[in-house]
Amino acid sequence: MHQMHGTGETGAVQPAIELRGIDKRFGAVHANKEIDLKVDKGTIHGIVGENGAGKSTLMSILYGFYQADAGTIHVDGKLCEIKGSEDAISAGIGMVHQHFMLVETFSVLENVILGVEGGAVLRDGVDRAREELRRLEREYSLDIDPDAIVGDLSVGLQQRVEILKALFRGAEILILDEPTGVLTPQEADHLFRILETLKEQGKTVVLITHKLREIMAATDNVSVMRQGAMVAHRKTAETSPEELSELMVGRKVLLRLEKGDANPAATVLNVENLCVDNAQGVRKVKNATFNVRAGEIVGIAGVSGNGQSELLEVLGGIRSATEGSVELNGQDITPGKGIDAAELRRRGVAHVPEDRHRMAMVTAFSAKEAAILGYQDDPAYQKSVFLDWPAISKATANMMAEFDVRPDNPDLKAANFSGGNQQKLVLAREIMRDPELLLVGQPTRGVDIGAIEFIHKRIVAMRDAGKAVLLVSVELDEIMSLADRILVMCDGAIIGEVAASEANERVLGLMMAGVDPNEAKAVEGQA
Amino acid sequence: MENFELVILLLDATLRTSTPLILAALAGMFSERSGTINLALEGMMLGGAFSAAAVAFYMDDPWIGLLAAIATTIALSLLHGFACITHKGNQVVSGMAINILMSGLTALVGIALFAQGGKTPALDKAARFQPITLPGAEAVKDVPIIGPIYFELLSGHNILVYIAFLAVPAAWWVMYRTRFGLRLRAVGENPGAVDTAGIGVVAMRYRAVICSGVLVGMSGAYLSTAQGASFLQDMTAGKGYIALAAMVFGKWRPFPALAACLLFGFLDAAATRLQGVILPGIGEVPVQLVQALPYVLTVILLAGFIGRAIPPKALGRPYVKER
Amino acid sequence: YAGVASAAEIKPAVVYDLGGRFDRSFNQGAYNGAEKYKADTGTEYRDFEIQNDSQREQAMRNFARRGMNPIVAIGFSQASALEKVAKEFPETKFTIVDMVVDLPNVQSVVFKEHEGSFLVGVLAAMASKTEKVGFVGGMDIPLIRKFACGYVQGVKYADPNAEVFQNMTGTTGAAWNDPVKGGELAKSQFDRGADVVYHAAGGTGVGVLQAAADAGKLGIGVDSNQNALHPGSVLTSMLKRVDVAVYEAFGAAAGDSWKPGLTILGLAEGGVDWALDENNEKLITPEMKDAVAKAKEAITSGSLAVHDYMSDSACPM
Amino acid sequence: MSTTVQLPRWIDVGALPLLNLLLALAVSGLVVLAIGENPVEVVEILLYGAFGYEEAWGYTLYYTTNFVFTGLAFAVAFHCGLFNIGAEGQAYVGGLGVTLAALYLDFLPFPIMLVIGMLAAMVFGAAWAYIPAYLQARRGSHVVITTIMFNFIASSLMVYLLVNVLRPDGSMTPESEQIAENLRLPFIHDMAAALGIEMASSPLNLSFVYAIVASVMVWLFIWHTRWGYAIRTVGSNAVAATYAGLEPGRYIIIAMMISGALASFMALNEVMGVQHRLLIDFTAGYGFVGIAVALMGRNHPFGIFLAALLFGMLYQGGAELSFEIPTISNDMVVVIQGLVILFTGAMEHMFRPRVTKIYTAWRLRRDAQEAA
Ligand SMILES: Nc1ncnc2c1ncn2[C@@H]1O[C@H](COP(=O)(O)OP(=O)(O)OP(=O)(O)O)[C@@H](O)[C@H]1O
Ligand SMILES: Nc1ncnc2c1ncn2[C@@H]1O[C@H](COP(=O)(O)OP(=O)(O)OP(=O)(O)O)[C@@H](O)[C@H]1O
Ligand SMILES: [Mg+2]
Ligand SMILES: [Mg+2]
Repeated sequence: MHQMHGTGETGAVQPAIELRGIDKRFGAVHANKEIDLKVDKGTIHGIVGENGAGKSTLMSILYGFYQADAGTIHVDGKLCEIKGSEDAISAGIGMVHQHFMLVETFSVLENVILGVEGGAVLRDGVDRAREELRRLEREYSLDIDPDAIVGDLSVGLQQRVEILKALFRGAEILILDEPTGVLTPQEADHLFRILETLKEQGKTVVLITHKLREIMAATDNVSVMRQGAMVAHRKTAETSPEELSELMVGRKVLLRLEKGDANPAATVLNVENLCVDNAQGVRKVKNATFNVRAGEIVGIAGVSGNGQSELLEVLGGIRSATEGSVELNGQDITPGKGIDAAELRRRGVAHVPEDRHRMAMVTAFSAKEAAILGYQDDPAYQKSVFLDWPAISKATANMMAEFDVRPDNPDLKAANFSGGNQQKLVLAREIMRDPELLLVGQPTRGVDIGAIEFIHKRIVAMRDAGKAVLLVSVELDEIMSLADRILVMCDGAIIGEVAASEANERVLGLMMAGVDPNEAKAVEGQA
Repeated sequence: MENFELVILLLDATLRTSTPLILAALAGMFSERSGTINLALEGMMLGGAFSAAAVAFYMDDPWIGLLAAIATTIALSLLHGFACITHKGNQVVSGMAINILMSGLTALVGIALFAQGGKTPALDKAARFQPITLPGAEAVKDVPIIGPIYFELLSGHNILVYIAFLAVPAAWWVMYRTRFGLRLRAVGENPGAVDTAGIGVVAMRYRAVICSGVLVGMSGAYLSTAQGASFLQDMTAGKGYIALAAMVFGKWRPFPALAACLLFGFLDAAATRLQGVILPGIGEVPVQLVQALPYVLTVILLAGFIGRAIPPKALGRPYVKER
Repeated sequence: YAGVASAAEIKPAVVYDLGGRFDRSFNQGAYNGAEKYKADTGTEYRDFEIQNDSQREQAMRNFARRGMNPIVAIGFSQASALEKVAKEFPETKFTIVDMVVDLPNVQSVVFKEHEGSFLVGVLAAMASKTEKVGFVGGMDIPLIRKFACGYVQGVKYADPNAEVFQNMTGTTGAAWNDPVKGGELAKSQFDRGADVVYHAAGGTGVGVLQAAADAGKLGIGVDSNQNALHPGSVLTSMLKRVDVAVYEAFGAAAGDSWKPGLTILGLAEGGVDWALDENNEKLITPEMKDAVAKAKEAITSGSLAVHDYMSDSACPM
Repeated sequence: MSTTVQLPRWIDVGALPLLNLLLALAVSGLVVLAIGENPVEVVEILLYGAFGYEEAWGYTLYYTTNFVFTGLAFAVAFHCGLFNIGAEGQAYVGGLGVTLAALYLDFLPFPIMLVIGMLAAMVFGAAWAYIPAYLQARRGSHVVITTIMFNFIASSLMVYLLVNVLRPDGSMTPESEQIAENLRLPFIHDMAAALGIEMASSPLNLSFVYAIVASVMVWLFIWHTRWGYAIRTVGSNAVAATYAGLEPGRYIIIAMMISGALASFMALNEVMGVQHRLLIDFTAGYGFVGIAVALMGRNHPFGIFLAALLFGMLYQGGAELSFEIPTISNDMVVVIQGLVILFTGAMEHMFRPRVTKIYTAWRLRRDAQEAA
């Protein structure tokens, strides 16, 4: 399995980075297993892997953010002891983290000079830094106002600040951890052009992503990680998306789930001109109008951060609608006045939220306590004014059996279950209520392959039982294999609908970038 | 003219009463801007006041007393840091613990050393900070308006008063114009950013609480060796909390915090003078109302009715990298 | 011989008020009395400094339960606690200073503070060069207004044109133990022109006298002889002989002459007085000495009546 | 695969807190040594003072009563993720409620007054907790700071009322009138006497029974009702609570009001039970002891009861101590209290990694042996 097509075969070039036997555990999680990696100077090197494969961990070790339990790091052929980010920086390594490491209340300039102020008094360094920043901006066309407050900038611009930070520190090696997750395709294209320029200047780039498209388009070499291990190295030119995806998941990927045709019946969910503002008053969902019928799965695709989360949360009753209406089986259930998550559940809306840890469970609870979250008022769980723990235990055991949750111990702390088993427990809790409408967000995020298949099957089973399902996922594959109809969201608006049969990645990708559906299909037609 | 005099005198007293608040509020600011809640100001102030009085008594020198106070409060800051930064303990709990501990310990040690019911013996002149007459104060004493302002109000305080007022621009400068300040503010907003910039978060936070200790030590020493002449059990009587309130009221910034301290100091000075006094036309003002005003105002501010007080983002959260 | 025997039998106890035995004032007076009794007779005694109000009762009960007898409670705040405990232990003798508790096993000792205050008022007025003098009270209660009222009368007696500034420190027990505030108040009075300040503020007064010494003005002590605190800066002290009260209570109990009921100690009884010693002799001119002696004579003989604030809750001045 | 194992319950809630407590007591012993006294003697006196004679028991349990209430008050708020530092003020204002009811409704018969007194305390205490709760829930003002402020505000308010309103004419002490006989909680020794049992007189009164009942009720409420479940959900994960249809603000307010009501029961003990009048500062820091008690008792009523007993013992024994050894005042107890909060609260994680490591090593070896 471990076919090491060492990039070292190219021989002459000294690798910019070489990792040997890097091993890292977080408590029970074995995040990196004896990883070897060589990155050639002056190349763009991709690292792919599924969620939780250990990509970020590996790169954070290289950057000195985490300490490896074992293994060595070599930079430019020299053994380099990286005890903290300080050492990494002085070894010429810069990193743009998946979650930006910026001080939002600071200006761009302050963020850039943090740690390299150039003197105990700021004034001395600031002017020089401003000069240097201007040069970098010109050189890499990274336009930005150095005095803008970072918190006011868009994510795309914030990312630019991160890149500037690294360059300012004289980074020769730049690591970018999932830089495109929050970008529109256009912004991503711009980023790739910048990376190209960096490469021309002789810098080395490590690009982490799990989007194969980006790997194929931007990198020279690619390494694949799976469940904490490095499973393969390839020259990008000599591989294909199919091979990479197979390597990523460890077997041939079923691009289509085996499922029958949908038999849509009456409309269950009807959403009319729905608008949602967040706490800051920014409109996150704009005039969403769509419906979901009984017996179908409607998927919502989009780059993360384009309003899908807010849409799901408002339908689940976690947020209030600002404008517009929502109907369930013809009855008004617009979340807000008097209609909250509890009321929606009573009316038959089940909700598997996107973020398991943040929302779907209380990790400090035992499994049985987690198993009644949201249904704590259910009379079946009450005995006079008290909670009926024996009954709850039994119900939990039932869920665990039905959804194959392991270990099947209702008294175990929720935190002690693996991610996939936690997710199965959440699904069991929501699905076994036999709801009218199932809202599911990112059902397989950070879940192992076996569980993914199981979860997908259960969702399809719901549909086949004549229930309405609304699925939000940023994984196009998941959307395309599960959904019967696909809505695409961009910048808070639903910009179009595609039948699953007509959908392909290119069309969806263009639409996710905000291209009008008809135009997108036309472009596709030309191609 | 009579009223002018009275106002000058009241302001004069305000300077004296707000001095310990200013020092302690700045202390709180250094700690909290770096992300460590410092409820322990009260206890540290008490510890500082005790050490200053006890050492000044033995050594007959207020400066050595001041050093002892600062050493004590730095030690307490390190204890707070050890609990909150190193062991990632709850910062509120640690602060309360230090307050309670010091309330008991100062009295206990005081009794053991001096057997005077927790007091320290009265300090004579040489062991206390004495008033300083500013140059030319005597000369302008009798000039109208300027005379009272310069002679009564500005001159004639002890050195710690002047230090406290100079500490404000100094703190501002350190906070906003130096590398140390930049890093300190950054570590209170997003320790991750500081860490990835190659700066140690833990060390940075320790430095911040040490700064906090230095300042609050001076504030304690002021109480027992400058304003007062001995240590008394629980002599801070909530001043640490008022300073905390002033810091919150000043939105964690030096100059607004100074303004809040002056306001609270003024209320205190006024309340002292109003006790049992019947004001013509108004009758007796309930002093308790004036005394409660700082707290009431702070609550109103916190409730967001007079602007928003936005604390540093990482305040109260220990820096945890690996779960 | 009999005296020694019975003296050895008593197990006296003292419960001080907030401020404690070293407040250099009121409570310390009691401490001095007890210490003197111990030195004179060799009788050991127990004492307790309360830290908060709820401890009073427990302290007295604890003493009573251990068979301490007599138990002397210092300060008016002890009254309600003492009332309760005295009922529980009818065999134990209780003496309370500064308050009246009407029970068959309680002796109440109160002083004519207004008379003593009158005398120091006379001295204050005569020592003042600005014709402005001050008064700093502890807790704002009738008892302290009684001090103030006597003092004002004395000042006006000596100098009808003199002005008296009056401030109280607070309304709770904490006002007895806040020298910093006391100092602040004294300073504010000096700033307004006063050059002699009299305090009746227990521990708080330490700050008043300190402020006077710092500012080169004169302070007047209270309860104990405080002249030695800042020699040359304390004009005199209004003596309230709590020490005598305690000493007498111990002695009476030992000699079986202890009687319940009310004891009022004024100038005539030697219960209040003014202090003259080597620390302040330079401050007291012969004229002052004469004037105060004359006033004292007049009061003891009854020809000069000092108004007692507590008799009608009002001060004529 | 995993290098660490979950600690068993007995270590987690038993051995670890005990270790921290022992450390706190050891440091207290060092303090005693440092001031030149003998820790063994101190412990002996403490124990004698707390349990050595019949009356001492009464006092110990009387203090315990206060600490159970303030400990429970802290714990209930804590389960909702809130640090209620305001038990002191809430109890103080609760005392006002009892006193007002007692002074103005003294014509009512005893059994009704028992209930009314309790209700008055609860309403006042809960109302005082309501404002910080509301500000936290609806305006995001941090409850730690606001409750601290409210302690001071309560103190000023009560001084004002006691000095200007409640003090009877002619009285010098700022305290209210005595409350009527029919309003006083019966002393346990009187109740025992009525049953023909002779007991030493002590301030222990009916409210001790309330404390036990309250402990059981809090236990039932927190772990066996859906409201308790809701409070714990909000406390551990407010986002998840919203997801579950539990509006966090609502439960924050409920938890804080229950907390305030529990704190006010302390006033019941003090005002209706022991002092029979409203005294200045009658709360005497008991509210802060509640923090130590709750942290030590791991916010579980049973643990709280044990911790409260420990502190009751320290308080009563400490009073004895200051009678016996003049250099050791009651402040020793305050020092111990501070150290207990420091070690069992702020530094609770200090030993955990090490203990986990040791336990894991032991487990792995045992597992290996079993496998072999
Ligand atoms: N700080 C941490 N503490 C504990 N566990 C962690 C930590 N960071 C990551 N993990 C765990 O380590 C494993 C690898 O995580 P990592 O973030 O490296 O994955 P990734 O490949 O970057 O995934 P993604 O695509 O989601 O970013 C996961 O199981 C994760 O839960
Ligand atoms: N990673 C880095 N890359 C480049 N220069 C750095 C880096 N870290 C620090 N410096 C520079 O090295 C010098 C010393 O930095 P250092 O972090 O040791 O500061 P310091 O002595 O701890 O001072 P202070 O505590 O005031 O920040 C400074 O001029 C700083 O700007
Ligand atoms: Mg990652
Ligand atoms: Mg540095």
